[in-house]
Amino acid sequence: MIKKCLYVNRRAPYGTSYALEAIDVVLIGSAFDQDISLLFIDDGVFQLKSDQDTTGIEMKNFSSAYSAFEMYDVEKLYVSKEAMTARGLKKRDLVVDVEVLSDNAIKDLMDEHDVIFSF
Amino acid sequence: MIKKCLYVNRRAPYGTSYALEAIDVVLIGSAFDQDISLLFIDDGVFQLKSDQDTTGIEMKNFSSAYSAFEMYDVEKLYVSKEAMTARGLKKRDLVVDVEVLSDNAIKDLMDEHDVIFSF
Amino acid sequence: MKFIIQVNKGPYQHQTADSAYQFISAALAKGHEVLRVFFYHDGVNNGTRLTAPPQDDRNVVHRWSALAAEHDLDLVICVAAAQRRGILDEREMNRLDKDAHNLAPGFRISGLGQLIEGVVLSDRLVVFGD
Amino acid sequence: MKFIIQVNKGPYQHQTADSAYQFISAALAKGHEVLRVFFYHDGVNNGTRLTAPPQDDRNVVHRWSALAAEHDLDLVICVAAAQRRGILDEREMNRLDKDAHNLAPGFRISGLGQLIEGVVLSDRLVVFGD
Amino acid sequence: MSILHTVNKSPFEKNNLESCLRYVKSGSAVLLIEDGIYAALKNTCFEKEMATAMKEVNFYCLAPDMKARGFSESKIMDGIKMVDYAGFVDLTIEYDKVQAWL
Amino acid sequence: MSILHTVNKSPFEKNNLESCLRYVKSGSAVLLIEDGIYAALKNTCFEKEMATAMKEVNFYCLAPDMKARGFSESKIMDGIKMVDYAGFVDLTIEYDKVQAWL
Repeated sequence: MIKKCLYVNRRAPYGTSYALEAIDVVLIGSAFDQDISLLFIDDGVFQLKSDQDTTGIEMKNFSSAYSAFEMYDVEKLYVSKEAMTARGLKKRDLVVDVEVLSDNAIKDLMDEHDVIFSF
Repeated sequence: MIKKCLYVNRRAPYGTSYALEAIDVVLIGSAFDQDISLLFIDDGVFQLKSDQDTTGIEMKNFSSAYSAFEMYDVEKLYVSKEAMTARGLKKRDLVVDVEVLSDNAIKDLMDEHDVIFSF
Repeated sequence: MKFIIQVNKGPYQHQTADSAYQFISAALAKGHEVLRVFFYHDGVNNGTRLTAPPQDDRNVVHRWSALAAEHDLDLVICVAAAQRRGILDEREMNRLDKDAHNLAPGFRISGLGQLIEGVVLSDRLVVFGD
Repeated sequence: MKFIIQVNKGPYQHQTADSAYQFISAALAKGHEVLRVFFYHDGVNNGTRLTAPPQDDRNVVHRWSALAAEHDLDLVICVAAAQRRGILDEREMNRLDKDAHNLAPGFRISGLGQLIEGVVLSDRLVVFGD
Repeated sequence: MSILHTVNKSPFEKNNLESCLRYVKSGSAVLLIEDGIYAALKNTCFEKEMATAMKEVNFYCLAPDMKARGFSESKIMDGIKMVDYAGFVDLTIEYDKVQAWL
Repeated sequence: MSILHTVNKSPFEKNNLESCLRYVKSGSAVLLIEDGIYAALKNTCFEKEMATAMKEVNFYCLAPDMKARGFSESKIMDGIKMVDYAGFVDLTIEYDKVQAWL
């Protein structure tokens, strides 16, 4: 049985490990042949910022994972336009190609999924 | 050596255990003959709400501790007027007698203490 | 109705484990099925039998073990999250060359696949966390 | 300058333990004294030797133990917080009638008085948490 | 498909409620639990925002969490329904899925 | 006595910075660490509030946390000074005490 799964990412990377541990769930989920979409709203958009360099805090830099998603057939990545704007981010600041949606369109996205994972 | 210690409580009770575990620190601190003041700002003012009844969530109700502070010579309890107002609380809603201070007066309170504990 | 429950925080510091426990108890009392409880992130700390809370407080870990025994509940600790945080059963202890284990009765350690599989097989995912 | 450091969160879930470690390393490198590191709330979870993080990540617990060995650091786990969360040394194990202990090398378990005393004897309290 | 949104953080402390209200659809529901219950109180600085949201969305509040924090039903805004844990379970079934704003 | 205030949470997520700025005195300092560094960015919805606060208060930002999150010094508002962990230590000594807004 295939379910439409939406992974909602709302937190910044490194301050907490939610972003890192969400990636593990997404990769495992892809192995189960589920229909997977990733949504980045609120501070979750910061996860996709390019040029992350964790040398100075000695934590694992996991930002390359987002570009690797494609190899796992995880190809639907959405970010909130309003969240980007509030944080001064442009699409070119992100490490991976994403579809930018308005918050209104995101309401529909949440609506049409069967299950919502929250990170 | 006596230090002026300010315990700053900013969190609501039960959602997290910071309020509960702060009480332990205050009681131990009182045994060390330090000059202790307690400050309740932000959601910390909710700690002092009267009529707490935790039967339905099966957690320990620790709100009686605030009235017991006096026995430990912990007598300086301050709350933010602005925090109370934003949360619709009046002095008569609180479980213990406190001094209500304006946020401006609280700036001075923080200023004159030697050490600030954050909960 | 079939539920899968995800728990993201350890005992005592956040209400997470308490809320999840009360929700699950209510669901079982109503005759629903709880297919699995999946402990992720700091939630794996719910599975240590070494806790000893004060006598006048609830014992979060014992309560999980008792609920599992009574209702044959499947309490699954995520292995990757557990390794980072030091929650081990005897098998993990041997595999990782550690000298002690601390998993509480009624819990088992397994992979994230158990979460995904549980979501596929259930009607509702309910997440508790911070 | 004499510091006492308070750590309120466990390893991995929050940056807390990482920030505290980096701050303490920098303070020691500058020749300051770190009188004590006091682990409170979920911070007590920094003191379990049963963690086994992935090879490509830092080992938060080992790093504390190594720093303690190198600089004779006093790493104190709050006993009341530790009992709630399942962090034990051999003495606590016997006292509480448990069958295993998990305290990492370089840590010791003691009371909240160690925090207050440390604050009285230090020039600065710096708190790391969530 | 309808969504039951759960909010467990105080609106004074975190942005969870604010985010939730930004994405909630007319006909869906919001259940306030744990520290989230503070959003249901009368006379707070969020009362107006809540009143506006209540025109389109069904609001529920977990009574055991409300009582633990010292508030009785009389302190809750009109139109917010109180439920116990059994009612929480019912809501997760009544709506098609649950979205937790953590 | 002067205070070094530390803020470790994103202003978009939690009220820590807002609370801190409500209580910070002229001549004191605010150090942004961990997810708190996002408050230092140019072109965000907090830029104006930060600019006002900077007239009275010294702002610092922890460079290793900034770099970890993908931002270089050019993205930071003018007037906010970057420090490393050694600089963090110096600041705790320069000011009389530290208040952590957690």
